Amino acid sequence: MAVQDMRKVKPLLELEDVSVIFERRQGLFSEPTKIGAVVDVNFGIYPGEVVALVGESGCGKTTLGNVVTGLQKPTHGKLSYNGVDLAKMNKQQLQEFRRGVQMVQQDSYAALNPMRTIYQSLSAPILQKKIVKKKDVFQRVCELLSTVELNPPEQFLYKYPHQLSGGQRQRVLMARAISLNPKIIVADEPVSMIDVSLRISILNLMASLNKKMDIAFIYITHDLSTAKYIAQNGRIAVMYLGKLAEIGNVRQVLANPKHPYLQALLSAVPVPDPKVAKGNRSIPLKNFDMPSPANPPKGCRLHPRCPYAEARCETVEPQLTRVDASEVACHRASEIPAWNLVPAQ
Amino acid sequence: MSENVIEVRGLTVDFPLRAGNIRAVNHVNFDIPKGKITALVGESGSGKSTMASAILRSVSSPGLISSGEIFYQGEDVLKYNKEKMQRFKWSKVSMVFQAAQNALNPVMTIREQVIETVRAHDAKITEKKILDKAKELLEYVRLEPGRVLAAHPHELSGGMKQRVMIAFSLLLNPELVILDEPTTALDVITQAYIFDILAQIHEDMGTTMLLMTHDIGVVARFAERVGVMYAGRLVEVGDVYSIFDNADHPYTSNLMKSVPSLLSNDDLQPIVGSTPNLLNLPSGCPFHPRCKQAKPVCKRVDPVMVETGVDHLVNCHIHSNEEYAREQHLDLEEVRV
Amino acid sequence: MSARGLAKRIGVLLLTVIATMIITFLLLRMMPGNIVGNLARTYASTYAVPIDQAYQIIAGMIHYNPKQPIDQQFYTYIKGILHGNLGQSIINTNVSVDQVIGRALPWTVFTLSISLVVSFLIGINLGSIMAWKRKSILDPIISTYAILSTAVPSFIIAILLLVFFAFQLAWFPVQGAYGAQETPGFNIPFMLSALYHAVLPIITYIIASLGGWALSMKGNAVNILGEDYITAAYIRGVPDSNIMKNYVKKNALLPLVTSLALQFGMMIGGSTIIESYFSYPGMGYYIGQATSNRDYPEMQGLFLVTAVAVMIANLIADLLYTKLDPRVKLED
Amino acid sequence: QNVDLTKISSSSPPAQPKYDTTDSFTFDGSWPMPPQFQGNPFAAGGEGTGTQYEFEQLFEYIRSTQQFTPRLAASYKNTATETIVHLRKNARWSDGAPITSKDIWAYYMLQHTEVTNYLTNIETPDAHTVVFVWAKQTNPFNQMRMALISQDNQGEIPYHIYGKYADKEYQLLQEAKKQSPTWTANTWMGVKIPTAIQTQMTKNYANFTSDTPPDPICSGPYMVYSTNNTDQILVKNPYYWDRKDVKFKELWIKQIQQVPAQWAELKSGQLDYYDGTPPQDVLNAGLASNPDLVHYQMEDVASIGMYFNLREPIFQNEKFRQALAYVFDRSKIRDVGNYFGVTSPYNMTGLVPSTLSSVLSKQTLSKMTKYTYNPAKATQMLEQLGWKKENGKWHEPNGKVPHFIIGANTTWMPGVLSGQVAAQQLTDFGIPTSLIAADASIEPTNADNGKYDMSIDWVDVTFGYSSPWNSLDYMFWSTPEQEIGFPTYKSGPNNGHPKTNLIGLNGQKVDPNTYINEFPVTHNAAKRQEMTDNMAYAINQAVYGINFFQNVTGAWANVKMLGGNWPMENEWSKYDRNMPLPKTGTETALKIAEMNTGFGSDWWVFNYWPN
Amino acid sequence: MSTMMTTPTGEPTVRYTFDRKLKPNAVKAFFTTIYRNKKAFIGMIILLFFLCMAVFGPMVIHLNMTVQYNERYQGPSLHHLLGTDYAGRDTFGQVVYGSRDVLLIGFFASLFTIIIGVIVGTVSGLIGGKFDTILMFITNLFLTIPSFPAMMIIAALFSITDPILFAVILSAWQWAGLARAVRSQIFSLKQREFIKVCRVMGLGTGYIISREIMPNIASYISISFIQTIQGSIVASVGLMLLGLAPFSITNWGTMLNLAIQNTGGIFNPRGYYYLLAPIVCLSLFQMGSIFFSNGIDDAMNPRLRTNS
Ligand SMILES: Nc1ncnc2c1ncn2[C@@H]1O[C@H](COP(=O)(O)OP(=O)(O)OP(=O)(O)O)[C@@H](O)[C@H]1O
Ligand SMILES: Nc1ncnc2c1ncn2[C@@H]1O[C@H](COP(=O)(O)OP(=O)(O)OP(=O)(O)O)[C@@H](O)[C@H]1O
Ligand SMILES: [Mg+2]
Ligand SMILES: [Mg+2]
Repeated sequence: MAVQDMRKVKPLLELEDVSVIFERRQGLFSEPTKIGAVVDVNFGIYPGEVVALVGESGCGKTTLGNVVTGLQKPTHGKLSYNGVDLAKMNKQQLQEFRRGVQMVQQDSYAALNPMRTIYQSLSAPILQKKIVKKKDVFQRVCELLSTVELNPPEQFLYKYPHQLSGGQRQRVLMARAISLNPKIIVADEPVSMIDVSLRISILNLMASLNKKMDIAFIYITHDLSTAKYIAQNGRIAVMYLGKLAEIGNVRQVLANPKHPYLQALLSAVPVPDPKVAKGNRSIPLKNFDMPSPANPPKGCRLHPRCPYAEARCETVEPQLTRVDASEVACHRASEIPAWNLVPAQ
Repeated sequence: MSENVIEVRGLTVDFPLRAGNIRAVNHVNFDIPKGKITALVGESGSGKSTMASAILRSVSSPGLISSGEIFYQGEDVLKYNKEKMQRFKWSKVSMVFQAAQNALNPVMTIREQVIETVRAHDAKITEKKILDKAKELLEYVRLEPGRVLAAHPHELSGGMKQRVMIAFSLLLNPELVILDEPTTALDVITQAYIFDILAQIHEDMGTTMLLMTHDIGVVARFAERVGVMYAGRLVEVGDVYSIFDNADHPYTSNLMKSVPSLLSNDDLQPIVGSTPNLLNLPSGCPFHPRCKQAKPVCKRVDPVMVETGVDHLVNCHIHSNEEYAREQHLDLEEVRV
Repeated sequence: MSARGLAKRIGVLLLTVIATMIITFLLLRMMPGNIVGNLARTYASTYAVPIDQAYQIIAGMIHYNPKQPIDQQFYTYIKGILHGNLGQSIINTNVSVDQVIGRALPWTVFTLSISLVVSFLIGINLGSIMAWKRKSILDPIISTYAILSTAVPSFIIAILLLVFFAFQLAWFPVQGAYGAQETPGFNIPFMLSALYHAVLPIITYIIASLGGWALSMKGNAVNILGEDYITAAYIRGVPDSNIMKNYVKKNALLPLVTSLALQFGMMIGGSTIIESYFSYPGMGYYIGQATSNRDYPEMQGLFLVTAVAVMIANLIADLLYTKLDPRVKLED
Repeated sequence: QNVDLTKISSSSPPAQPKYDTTDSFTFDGSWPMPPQFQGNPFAAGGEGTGTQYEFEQLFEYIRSTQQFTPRLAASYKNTATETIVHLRKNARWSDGAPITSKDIWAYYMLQHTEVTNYLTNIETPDAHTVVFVWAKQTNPFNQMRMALISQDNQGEIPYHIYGKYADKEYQLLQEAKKQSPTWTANTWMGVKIPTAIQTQMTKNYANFTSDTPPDPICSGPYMVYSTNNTDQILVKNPYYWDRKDVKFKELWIKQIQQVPAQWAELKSGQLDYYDGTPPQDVLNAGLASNPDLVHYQMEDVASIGMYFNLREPIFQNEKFRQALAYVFDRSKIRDVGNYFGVTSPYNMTGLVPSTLSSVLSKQTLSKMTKYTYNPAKATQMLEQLGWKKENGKWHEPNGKVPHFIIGANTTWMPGVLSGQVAAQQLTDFGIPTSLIAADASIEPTNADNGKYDMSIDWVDVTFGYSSPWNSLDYMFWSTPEQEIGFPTYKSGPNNGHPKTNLIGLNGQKVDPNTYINEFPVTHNAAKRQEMTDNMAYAINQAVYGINFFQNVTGAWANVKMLGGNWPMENEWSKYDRNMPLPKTGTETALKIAEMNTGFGSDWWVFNYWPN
Repeated sequence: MSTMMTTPTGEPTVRYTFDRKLKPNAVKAFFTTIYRNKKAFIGMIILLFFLCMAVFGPMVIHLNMTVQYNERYQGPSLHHLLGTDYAGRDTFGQVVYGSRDVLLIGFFASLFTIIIGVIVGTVSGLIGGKFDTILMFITNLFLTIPSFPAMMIIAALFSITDPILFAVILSAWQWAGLARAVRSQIFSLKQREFIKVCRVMGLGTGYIISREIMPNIASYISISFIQTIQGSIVASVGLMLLGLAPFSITNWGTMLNLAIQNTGGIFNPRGYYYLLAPIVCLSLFQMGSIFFSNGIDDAMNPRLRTNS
């Protein structure tokens, strides 16, 4: 589905002005410091789409993912699923939300109970949520394993997590995530801990689940190459210090990145081609250290690092506005020089 | 051919475990040419770090170097006595560790550790001299020397610690700096930044560097020469361009093809199968179960390194011709298919 | 820890102390055993007086009226504490509980600090050697010893020491804190005598705790040895002795220093059993005495000191940890 | 012959005695731990073992010989209603002040001892004369008078220090007399003290006991030199009237709390003297490893036994109690409880078993039931009561299997060991019984409150002077009464005292309360004999408990450190230095009894002569 | 929603059959690991030995407690394996009979301690907040209030007649430390990713506790269990000496006390057997516990258990 089409469909899950603010006490008699991990995010997820959420470490991706899965209650703002506010759901709607939104974590070892076999880990939710009859659970678990290409399934049933390779464990996580027939899966850096040679196969698996089961994916990463790979027809959302900086169709956004931060991010990505990579390319940022989220800069959060910053950037916070095909939160979006994936030699 | 800082010959490192023996490095021959940046790529567990630590004779227990030689200036480092080794370490070859976060003693300040390190090699040098040098280097890696020296490691961010480690590695002007995945735990932008600094150092000082990584992009950007490791073996070595453009080993070429890139939009093909279990390696060429071009001989016989181009070596039966087969006493039939 | 956090901790601490005080007070009054009755029995048989007469005499002798309502008793007790005195001993006319504690505490602290420091120092050194030289025979020897010493309850150690070194060989006095012929004070004979009398109790404590220190130190040190910074230091060419001193020991010691503080706090109450076996006039000894006499104020005072010591030790342990380990920043 | 008080008080006392380890006599004892230790012997805790060396009495009474030796008294005279005591004129307190009749008077003002229940007044006509004025309603016979007087330690309250409390007490007594002028039995000086005055008296007494000098002011041969929690050193009292006869420069008392530690010290020659008889193996080990030790056995005036709890309906049946008396193999209990102990064929009589033959008439003795070990007889008696034995267990007539609990005091090992064997014997006989050995701070109270079915204690004992009356007074009017849990009178002259069904020799009812009240004031010896015979007979019959065995205690001497003139010295090797129990009443028995400091003897202090 | 005829992705079904042989046997694996761990194995043998002694010993051995004074303090012989006591009774028989009470009390005290400690710790750790604060405050009180008078009171209020009650009293003051330890374990487990997933999947708290958390603290609990047995046994000896429980002459603690206190066991070399028998038994049992608990962690942790 193209972005344009989606406007007509109602989003499956919607975030309205969502903020998550952590409080941490520190220092002598001081007020607790407030960390805005996610600030005023508006964002919708449409059925069956793939959204890549990218940004530097600590910008709030995981927190945003946790909001979507319901693990983290937003400090402000509202999250609705199927048009119903999460805070106001009745028991049945809540059940449906719990089943509808699943997650896949980065560390596949930590995400599986080390004391339980794969069969135990996979059968429990099915049994608890009564997805199939009790006698069919075994069959179902085998099917799930086969779906995530762990064949023959019988070989994996009674293994403990440590007895599987990272790639296999990641597949088990996928199997668990789809076991409740979800509508959305939040995948938080699912491949960053997997060996390069195996990453693609996991990404391909996700893509196939997306296509065959029509599950929407939120793919959280800081690796733009994989983001681009998996969200080929979907959208990309770029976060910076808790806020969305740019969002739009992957092809269009990457072909023509508007936000200076995204441009910097793209410049930093090493391209696996020595001919391109060796072209000495500097990162268009004034400063390399991310400011602390505890006291983010006033105005545009990027301004101390942004080479294009001007006076108003220091005071006025830019809002997401449509520029060409994407939405960008930058005052000077239309003035910033175009940026190309292949640097001009 | 240019001069080599280190020449590794037939290096084998074993980890005898209760469950069996792990041969983490298997008869590796490898040169590190002076003044160049050489990269070693390979999946996790392929033996990169073990090789690095073997060069410094600091394989973690229960590992032991079972055979091989490591030549530095024509002398075998493995035969050095304790004192000589002590002098060799860090002043000739230094290292930036894979887990730089944990490479500093948490209860000592950076300053104390700097002084301790230098003093370990030269007891007479004055503290001022040491600190001057340290300050210079810290500035070089774009840190505030005053603040950093007084800090305990936990007060620094990951990127800062990594830069401190880089400064550390240059303290004694070593001939070779081994960089063991210096940026794995870091962000893209920080990573780019660190490599920027490293490139600068390389340019300014001409320091020889050996980079261990599994990030193909980084290799493309930074390295001049590339070695590819698989299951403890060095399977291919060559110039960075030739490795990327016409890799001779199926593993290398598959690897190159399975890396997503911002530049391409193709669907990628993963390398089939799973990573080898070092405790239970397949016979013959360890890659053969995953290799589409495998011949019968691959199942049976371990290939040997052959030269396929200028300064390009590969360890694969694909390139074995009749002459090779004869030399190795192989059945021609097997080799041909 | 921030001052705010500290204040909060101290607040909770005070609350715990108060609650402990109240509960201990009530508990003690509920203890079976009738103080007047017990004394009267003894009195009646010693002075050959009819028992009811003995009751009356005893009631007049002691500073305790069992018929006084408990709330009034508590009120008096609290009032006393607010004025900094812990009350009068019931059994012992004219002796305040403060005096008893003032007498007992120094002895306990004396044996305790020596034995803790000695066992700690030996223990950590043994432990780090065990970790460093994993293959040496030291490891199995000390491990076996440590397990044995934890397996044998400490009072058995006391008994065995007493039987062999005091009863059989008579190398050490069987009991007491110093010889009667010495005048307590800062004079050499007295101090030597005190030291001589403390030998067996101290050895008991040392034997009982040495193995534990060594084992935990070894455990910590082995973990530390696996840390990357040890390898890193080794590669940097830092000499082994420095690694041992500045890396292994320093890091492995941190958690132990806190347990040292905790131990100290917990043992301020003294070991009733061990001090009784040696008739060593420390806190534990007096706790035993006061308990068997049901001397409520004295028990209260002794238990209060013990509880407060435990809590302060906890606090100090935490503070010490933050102080020693630059990584730790305590919250709340 | 008035003593010139001014002369004495002006003469400066000699310098503080110097501490000297030669001629020191070391033994074990106890006293309150510092800081509890203080100088007022009546403050709780007292002075401990040192008391008998620090304070002098009017008369010293030796329990086993029943003799009175004048000490502070120089002479005495009994008239019909008075006992007149003349004090020694050279007696002085350790601070130099003379000891006068006022001091004795002060003692009785502040100490309401047993003798005061028989008095109406104490008078001090001059500085050296004390007159005990007996109440005419309770005027004891002479021997009794002396016994009552001699059990008190009169030289303990110096009037020049505590006079104000004695005067105050006197004044309160006078007021009380005014308010209730009629004579009342069993009260202090025959005066019933009104509650308001009693309160004031209590307060006065509390003030007195709070008035504590750091060390006691002594009237006896020794005074305190130093005290810590394990050692106390006493040195000669320089003012003691008989100081030339005091043999040791100092007494060194060790407080050794662990019993095995006491033995260890004795064995290793650290103690010159020790009283108590350890188990046979300890004794043998001690004698074997230290050739200088000699152990003298002597009869204790107490037995180890147990009382039945009459509050339990099952024990209210006398026949059942009698049956139980045949169940115990007392010699086996004795073997474990105290190997040297002596069992008696009779059971509990209220009197010390070894004195039975001298105190009771032959006739009575022959009539008394003997309870020797006889399970068959017990079985027969129980079956007569309707009990049945099934599967090795006895069932009550109602079919229940009783389970008994015996209480014992943990700190008293001979009691625990005896109790354990007794429980085992009952269990083996078919009545399941367990022993609860409870802490000293709980067990007596529990026993007094009837928490156990049986409780182990001293039985058939005399504290103080040896007299059947004393034993029975203790049994019926003191703690045993509570342990047995007799029903009591709720009103009348015997209010609060036990109500019993004792049957005398001729089937007549006998009442212990009457006995206790009347015995001391019965001047006819034959009448007293008859009363005692009846009581002993009745109590033996009633089986209020079991007398396991009469205790035998010992006196140990380190004959190398001390020297000369020992009893049975020539028989040491014959008996391997563990001297046998001498025959009751013999010269040797008396000599040995005198050696036992546990009985308040000063023998060592005066009669020992160094090598 | 899904039928059995298609996989979640809509592909045709393959029927999978359950094969019992593939399912690993956790119990067998547990013992195999213990067997492989030398120390733990020795520990297990020691504990089993004592267990057999307690269970079958009194059935096999007849103990005659009649006083035989002339046979006291005999050395070991065929008739008396460990010699005799101060009253001529068989020491070995007493040790065997004593083991039953000692172990029973230790076992139950430990059981109750574990039950209370785990419940309080789990509830406190899972619910957190004010509830946790209050529970922990109470727990801390139990740690600071002297146990000794408290135990005396409890013992006086309920007269101890059977080992179970004795055990209850012993555990009353032992659970607090355990509760704190469990709580901190729960705290850290709560943050673990696999628990988070359960919450996302909407699995109930009951399920999370019983199936996800418990297996992870099971080995800790087992180790504590064994260690509490140790502690309880030592404490029970103390309580019995205080007279808070029926005096059992065969209790190891009582034997020890008798040997030292008033029977001359320590003064008679032949009495050393009587003195040492309970000491050796207590120490051996403790050592067995320590060894065995060392191995439990290995054996309960699949990672260490199945080292492949
Ligand atoms: N529980 C928490 N309490 C306090 N601060 C938190 C908490 N969780 C996250 N934060 C802070 O919120 C910010 C965003 O964290 P988050 O984990 O969402 O980042 P991220 O983008 O996922 O980073 P990464 O790429 O490293 O995973 C960070 O500054 C982090 O320190
Ligand atoms: N201390 C050790 N004990 C046992 N095995 C070890 C040890 N160190 C390394 N190995 C084994 O040696 C093999 C090679 O490890 P090495 O760390 O050299 O790989 P690597 O290529 O550096 O991997 P990565 O990319 O994950 O750093 C691995 O299979 C590892 O399991
Ligand atoms: Mg994250
Ligand atoms: Mg590595």
